[in-house]
Amino acid sequence: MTTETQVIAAQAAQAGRRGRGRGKLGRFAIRLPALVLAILLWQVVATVFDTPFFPPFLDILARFRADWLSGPPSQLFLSDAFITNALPTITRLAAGWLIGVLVGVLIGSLIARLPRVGAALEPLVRFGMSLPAPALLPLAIAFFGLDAGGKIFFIALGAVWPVIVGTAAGLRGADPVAIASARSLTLPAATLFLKVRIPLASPQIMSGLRVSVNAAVLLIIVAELYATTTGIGFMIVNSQRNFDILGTWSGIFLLALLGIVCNGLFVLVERRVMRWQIIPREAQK
Amino acid sequence: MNDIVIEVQHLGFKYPSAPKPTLGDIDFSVARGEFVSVVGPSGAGKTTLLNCISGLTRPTSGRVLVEGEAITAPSSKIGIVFQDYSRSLFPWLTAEKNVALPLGSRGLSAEEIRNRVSGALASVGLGGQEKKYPWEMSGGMQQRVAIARALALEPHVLIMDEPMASVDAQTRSDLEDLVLGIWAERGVTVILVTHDIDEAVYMSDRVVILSTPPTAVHDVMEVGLARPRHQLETKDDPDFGHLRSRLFTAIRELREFSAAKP
Amino acid sequence: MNDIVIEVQHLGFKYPSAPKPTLGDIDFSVARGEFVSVVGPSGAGKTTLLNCISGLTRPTSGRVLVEGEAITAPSSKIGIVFQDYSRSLFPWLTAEKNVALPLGSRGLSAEEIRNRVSGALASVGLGGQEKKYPWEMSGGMQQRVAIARALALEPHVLIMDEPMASVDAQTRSDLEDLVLGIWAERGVTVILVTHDIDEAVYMSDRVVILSTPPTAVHDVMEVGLARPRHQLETKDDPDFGHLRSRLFTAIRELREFSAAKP
Amino acid sequence: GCSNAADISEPVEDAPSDGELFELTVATLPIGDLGAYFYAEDNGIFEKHGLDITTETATGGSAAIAAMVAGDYDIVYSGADGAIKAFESGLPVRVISGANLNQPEGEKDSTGLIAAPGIASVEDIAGTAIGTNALGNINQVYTQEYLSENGVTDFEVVEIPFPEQVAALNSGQISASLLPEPFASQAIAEGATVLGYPYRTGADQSNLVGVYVSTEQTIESEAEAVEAFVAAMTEASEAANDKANRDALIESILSHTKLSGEVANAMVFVHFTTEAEAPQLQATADLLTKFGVFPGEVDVAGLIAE
Amino acid sequence: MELSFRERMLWGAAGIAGLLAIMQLSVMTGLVSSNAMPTAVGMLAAFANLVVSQTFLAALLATLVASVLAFLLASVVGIPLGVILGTSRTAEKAVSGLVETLRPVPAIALMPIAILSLGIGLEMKVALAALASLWPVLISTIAGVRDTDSMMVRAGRSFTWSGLKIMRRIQLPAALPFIISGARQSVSLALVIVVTLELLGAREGIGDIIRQYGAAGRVDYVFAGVLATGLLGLALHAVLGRVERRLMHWAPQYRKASK
Ligand SMILES: Nc1ncnc2c1ncn2[C@@H]1O[C@H](COP(=O)(O)OP(=O)(O)OP(=O)(O)O)[C@@H](O)[C@H]1O
Ligand SMILES: Nc1ncnc2c1ncn2[C@@H]1O[C@H](COP(=O)(O)OP(=O)(O)OP(=O)(O)O)[C@@H](O)[C@H]1O
Ligand SMILES: [Mg+2]
Ligand SMILES: [Mg+2]
Repeated sequence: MTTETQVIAAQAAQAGRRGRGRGKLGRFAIRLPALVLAILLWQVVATVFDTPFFPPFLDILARFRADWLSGPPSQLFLSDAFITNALPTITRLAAGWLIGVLVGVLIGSLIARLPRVGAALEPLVRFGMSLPAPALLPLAIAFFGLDAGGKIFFIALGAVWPVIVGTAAGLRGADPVAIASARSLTLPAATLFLKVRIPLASPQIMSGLRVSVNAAVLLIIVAELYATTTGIGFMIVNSQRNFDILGTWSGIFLLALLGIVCNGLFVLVERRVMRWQIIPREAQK
Repeated sequence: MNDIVIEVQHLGFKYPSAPKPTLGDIDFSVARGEFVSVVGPSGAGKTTLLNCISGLTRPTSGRVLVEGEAITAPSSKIGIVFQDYSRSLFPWLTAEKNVALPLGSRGLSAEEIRNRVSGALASVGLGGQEKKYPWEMSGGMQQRVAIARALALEPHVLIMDEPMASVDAQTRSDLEDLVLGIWAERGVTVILVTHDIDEAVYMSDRVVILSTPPTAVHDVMEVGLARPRHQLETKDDPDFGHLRSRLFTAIRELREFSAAKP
Repeated sequence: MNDIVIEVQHLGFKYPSAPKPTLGDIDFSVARGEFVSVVGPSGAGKTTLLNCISGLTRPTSGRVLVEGEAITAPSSKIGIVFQDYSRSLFPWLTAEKNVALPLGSRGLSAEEIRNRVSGALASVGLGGQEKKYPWEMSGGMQQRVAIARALALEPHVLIMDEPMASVDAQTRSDLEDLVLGIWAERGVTVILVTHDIDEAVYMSDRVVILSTPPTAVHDVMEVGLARPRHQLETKDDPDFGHLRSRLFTAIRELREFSAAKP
Repeated sequence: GCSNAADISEPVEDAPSDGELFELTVATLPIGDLGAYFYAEDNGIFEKHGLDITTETATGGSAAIAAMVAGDYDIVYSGADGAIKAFESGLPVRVISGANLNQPEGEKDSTGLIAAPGIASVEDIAGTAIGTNALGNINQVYTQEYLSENGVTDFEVVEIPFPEQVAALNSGQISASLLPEPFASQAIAEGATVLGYPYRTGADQSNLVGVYVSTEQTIESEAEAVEAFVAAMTEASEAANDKANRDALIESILSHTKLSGEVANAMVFVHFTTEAEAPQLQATADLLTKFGVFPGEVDVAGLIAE
Repeated sequence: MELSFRERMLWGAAGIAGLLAIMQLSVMTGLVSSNAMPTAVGMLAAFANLVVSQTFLAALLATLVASVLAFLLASVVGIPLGVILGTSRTAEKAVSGLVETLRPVPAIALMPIAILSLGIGLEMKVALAALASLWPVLISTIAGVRDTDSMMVRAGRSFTWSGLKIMRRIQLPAALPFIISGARQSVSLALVIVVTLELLGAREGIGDIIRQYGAAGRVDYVFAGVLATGLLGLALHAVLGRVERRLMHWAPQYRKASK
C-alpha cells in the first residue's frame, strides 16, 4: 500500500517537475515528438495498406468532427449526437463515481475506526476488491434494471471498493507520531477526524480514487456496450453492427477523449490536494 | 518549599506485546517554573514516560498528577513538542494554521486566536513567515513552528521529547537558546528529554537520570550553574565539565550494565 | 615536510542552475595520515567540495590531485562514507553483501573478498553480524557498515560527509572513538565534514573553516591536543575549550555576516 | 450475376478423396431462424456431405462476421443487412447461400408487424414510436417501407431488445414492432394484434432475411468444403420446410436454443432456403439507403459468391 | 481496541453469514424478484455444481491463461521500456505526450475494432488486456527508477562503476518495490479486462460462461459465476502477495519486526 502511494506521489511529482522552466508552449512541444510520429505513422500505414478496419487518422478526425462537433454555435458546436449520447454517458459516469466515492469513504472510515465492523466487513471488501468489477453487471441489472439507475448503481458498485480499501488503509496506517501530536493538542473528535486523520489518509484515499476513476470509465463503457440505446458505448456498438468502421473509430476517439479528460481533471485535483506531499518530494530530488 | 506542578507517583508501564515492563516504578516531581531534563540509555522508556505524563498513554500502575489533578487523557495544561517535526507538524497547513488548529475548538474569539498565533510565532522568531508551509522551511524553522504551536495553547507545562535531535549542530545551539529564552520569559515549567549530555546540563535546573527497563529513577543531579546561560561561557565553566563528566559516566555505566545483562 | 596526499588547487564550482558560484577558490592540502575536518556554515558547499574531491562532480575551475594524479572520476584510492546510512546502504543486501558489493569488480579472488569483508566488519566491531540486513540494525550499526564498506576498498583516503549526523548523541561518541581507532590503526588519511564543533576539534589534527559562497578557505586551525584522545579528558582540557570557542565564534561570525548580506 | 449457389447433388462425392472430412467452424445464433441448420446437425446431414462441422454460438451476426474476417470462423449466419453492410464497408465477405425467407402470402409468417393493444390500424401509428431490436437493421427498414407504403411516415424509431419489446408494447412505450418468434406469439397471447407482414413486398412478395456468409479467402481455399456446406443446407432446408418433419425440427430447435417446449410448439417458422439472388439483396440495400443507414447508393454486385 | 485473531475470524465469518442471510431472506420474502437474484442457497448449490464441472474448469483455465499471457506481454515490454525512460529524461520527455494520450484510453473501447483483426479468441483478449495492463507496470518502473535515492547512485559511482552496472545492480533492485506494485496492478487489470471481454462476447472463459447463463436466465449460475470470479481474483491476489513478500522481504512494509 505504501509503495502504491509512493508511486503516485512520484508520478505526480514528475508531472510537477515537468511543469517548471521553459514557456508553456515549449514545455508542451518537447513532449510531443513520439505522439506526432505515431500519428504520422498511422496516417501513412493506413493509407498505404488500405485495410477497411484501419482507416487513415485524418479520415477518422474528419468523421469525429462530423459526428460530435458539427453543431451550431449555440450548442458550443456540439452536435445533437453528442448531446443525446455523450452527455448521458458523462452524467451517468459522474453520478455513479460520486456515489461510489461517498459510500466508499464512509464505509472505509467505519472499517478503520470500528474494529468489529471492520473485521466483519473485511472479507466482503476483499472479495469485492478482487472481483473484476464488470462481473457485477448482472447484480446491477438484478436490482435496478438496465436503465440509467442500473448503470449508475453499477458504476458506484465498481468504484466503491478501491475507495473503501484506500480510506481504511490510509486511516489505519496513519503515522502514530502525527496522531499522538494531534491528540496532545486536545482536539475534539470531529476536528481530529476531519482535519487530521482524513488529510493524513489522503494520499491513500487519492490512490483509491484514482483506481476508482479508471474503474468507473471502464464500467460505463461495459454498461453501454452491453445494453443501452444511448451513450457513447452504444454509438460504438451500433456503428460496429452496421459495419460503419469510421463511426466506430470516431466513437472510440470520443471515449479516449473522455478518458483523457477524466484523467486530466483528476491529476489537477490530485496536485491541488496532495501539494503538501508532492512539492517537498520534488524539492528533495 | 516550592509549588509542585507535576508529580509522577510510582509510575509503571508494560507494553502488551512486550515480555517485561518498560517502566518499573518511577517517582519524581517537578516544581513550578523548573527546567528538568530527563536522560537515560536508549530504550530506557523516556518517550514512554513522557506519553504517560502527557496523558497519551495510560500507565499500567501508579499515576501522574498535574497541578494536583490525575491525568487520564491529554490535557490542555500540557503542551508537547516531539522530536520529529516532519511527523508532528501537519504539512497540509501553513505555519499559521498549524498553530491555530488546536485553538479553534477552545471557545476563543477569532481576534484572540489571531493574537495568540502571531504572538507564539513571534516568540520563536518566525514573525512574517506565517503563510509558509512546513516543507517550505528549514528543519530548525519547522521545529520552531512546533514549539510555537505548543506555546499558543498557553500550557502550564511544556514537555519536549528530543526536540533538537533532528536538526544540525548549529541550529541546535540556536534552538537551545531560544527555548531557554521562552522558558525564562513565559515562566512555563519544562520537561526536556534529550540524548545529549551537554544539552541536558546546559539547559536544566535538574537532570533526572533513568535506569534501563524496568526503568526507575537512577539518580537526580542538581545543576547549580548560573543563569542566564551562554553557549561559550557556561560550557567553559569547570563546573559544567564536572557535571557533564558525572552524567557521561553514569549513563555509560548504565549502558554497560544493561548490555552485560542479556 | 610531510608527504602530501591531497591537493585542492584553486577549486571553483558553479551549479548550472545557480546564479553565482558555490565554490569560489578553494586551496588547501592534506598530508598522508592526517585527520582533517572541514567545517563551515550550512550551505557553504562542504558537500559540493567533497563531491569534487572524490571525483563525483567535475569542478568548474581548478583541480584536485590525489597522490599527484588529477582526479576526474571516482577513484579507487578514495572511500566515501555518506551522512545518511539509510540512503547509501542497499536495503536488499545483508551487511556482508553490502560490503562485498564494490569488491566484486576489482579482480579479487573470492577468498580475498571474504577476508576483506570480514576484516572490515571486524574493524568496526560488527563481527558476527554479517548476515543481518541494514534495517535489522540500529542506526549506529548501519553507519558502521557504511564505514566498513569504505574500508574494505582499502582506500588511501577516507572521505566522510557528516557521518555522525544521523545517530543519537551516545552512539555518536562511540562512533567518533571508533573512527579515531581505525584511523590510528590503518594509517588512512581522513577528511571529515561535520557540523559539530566539538566533534571537529575532538577528532582532527587540523580544521579547515570554509566561508560562505562563493566559498573560500576562511581559516585553518591547528589542533595541538594530545593523542590518543578521550571523550572526557580531552573535552575537559582547557585547550579544548579555547579551540571550540574560537571555532564557534568564527562560524557564528560567518553566518551573521552572510545573513546580513541579502 | 444471378446465381443459385446451391444446386449441387451427389453429396457423398463432396468428401475429400482421402476419406477425411472437411472441417468447418460455423457461427450460429440461438434462434429459430436457424432451424434448418440445427436440423442438419442433429440428423447427420453434414456428415453425409463429408463435413465435420464445429458449431459455435455467437452473440450477434455482425460480431460474428468481424470474428470471421479475423479468422475465427469459416462460415457465419447473419441477417442479410449484416452481409450487405460488411460488404459495403470493404470487408472481404461473400454470401455463399441464403438461409431464410419470409413466408409467402397465404402462409402464416413468423415475422409480423405486431401492434400494441389499442392500435387498430397502420394509420394509428402516425405520431407514435415503433420499436426495433437494433437501429438501422433489416427489420426496421422493411417496417418503415411497409408503413410508408401505407402512407405513414411520421413516427420515431427506438431501440429495445426483443425480450423487452412485449412489455414496451403493453406499456404503450411503442405502438408497434416487427417481432419474430417466439416474441410474436407471446405478444399476441397478451392481446397484441398483427397489422401486417412488411417483408411481403417487392416483385415476388418474398425477401431474403438471413444468409450464410464466408470470406473470399475461405471460399477460395476451401471451395469444396463450402460447396458441400451449401449442398448439405439445401437438403436440410427442404427437409425442414416439409411439414412432415415439424416435430423433428422443433426438437432440433429446442436442443440448440434455450426456448421452452411450449413456446417452440406454438412457433411459426420461416421459410428455409439456400437460394440467394442479387436483386433481393439489392432491394434490401436500397431500403437501407432510403432510410438513411447508408449515406448513398450501394451496389451489391459481387456480394454473392460465384 | 486491537482484536485478537480469533475475534477477527469470528466477526469475519459473521459478516459473510450476514450477507448470505440478507440475500436468502430478501429473495424468500419476495423483496427481490427471484428472476433477478437467486437465494444464497441456490447460488451456493450452483457454485458447487460449477466447480466440479469440466467445462467450468476449462473456462477458468482459459481466463487465467489469457490474463497471465497478457500480463507477461505487458511486463516484457513495460519493464525494459520503463527502465530506459526512467533513466533518460530526454527519452521520457519525448514519449510522454504519447504515453499520456494513450494511457487513459480505455482498452475495452477498442474491442469492436480489435475483433476485426484479431477475432474474438485468445489473441484479441491477450492484446487488449496487455495494452491495458502495460501502463501500471510501465509507469511504476519509470517512477521507481527515477525515485532511486540519488545517494545510492552516488555510492555506486564512488565504487567506480559504469552507468549500466549502476542501473543493473542499484537502480533496478531499488525500483523493485515500485515495479512489483505496478506488476500487481497489471495482473489484476489483465484479469479484469479478460473477464470483461468475455462478458462482452469473447470466446471461452468465465465471463463467457456467465454471459451464457445470463442469456438463459439462470441467475443462480450467473451469481455462482460471479462468486467464482471473485474467488479467482482473491486467489490471484494471494499468490501475488506471496511472491511480493518473497521478493521484497527487505522493503519497509515487509520487514519482520525483528526487534
Ligand atoms: N508500541 C510498543 N510496543 C512494544 N514495545 C515498545 C513499544 N514502543 C516502545 N517499546 C519498547 O519500550 C522500550 C522503551 O521505548 P521508548 O521509546 O520509550 O524508549 P526511549 O527511552 O524513548 O528510547 P530512545 O532514546 O531510543 O528514544 C523500548 O525497549 C522499546 O523497544
Ligand atoms: N544540485 C544543485 N543545484 C543547484 N544548487 C545546489 C545543488 N546542490 C546544492 N546546491 C546549493 O549549493 C550550495 C552548497 O550546497 P552543499 O550541499 O554543498 O552545502 P553544505 O555545506 O554541504 O551544506 P550542509 O551543511 O547543509 O550540508 C547550497 O546553497 C545549495 O543550495
Ligand atoms: Mg524516545
Ligand atoms: Mg552537506
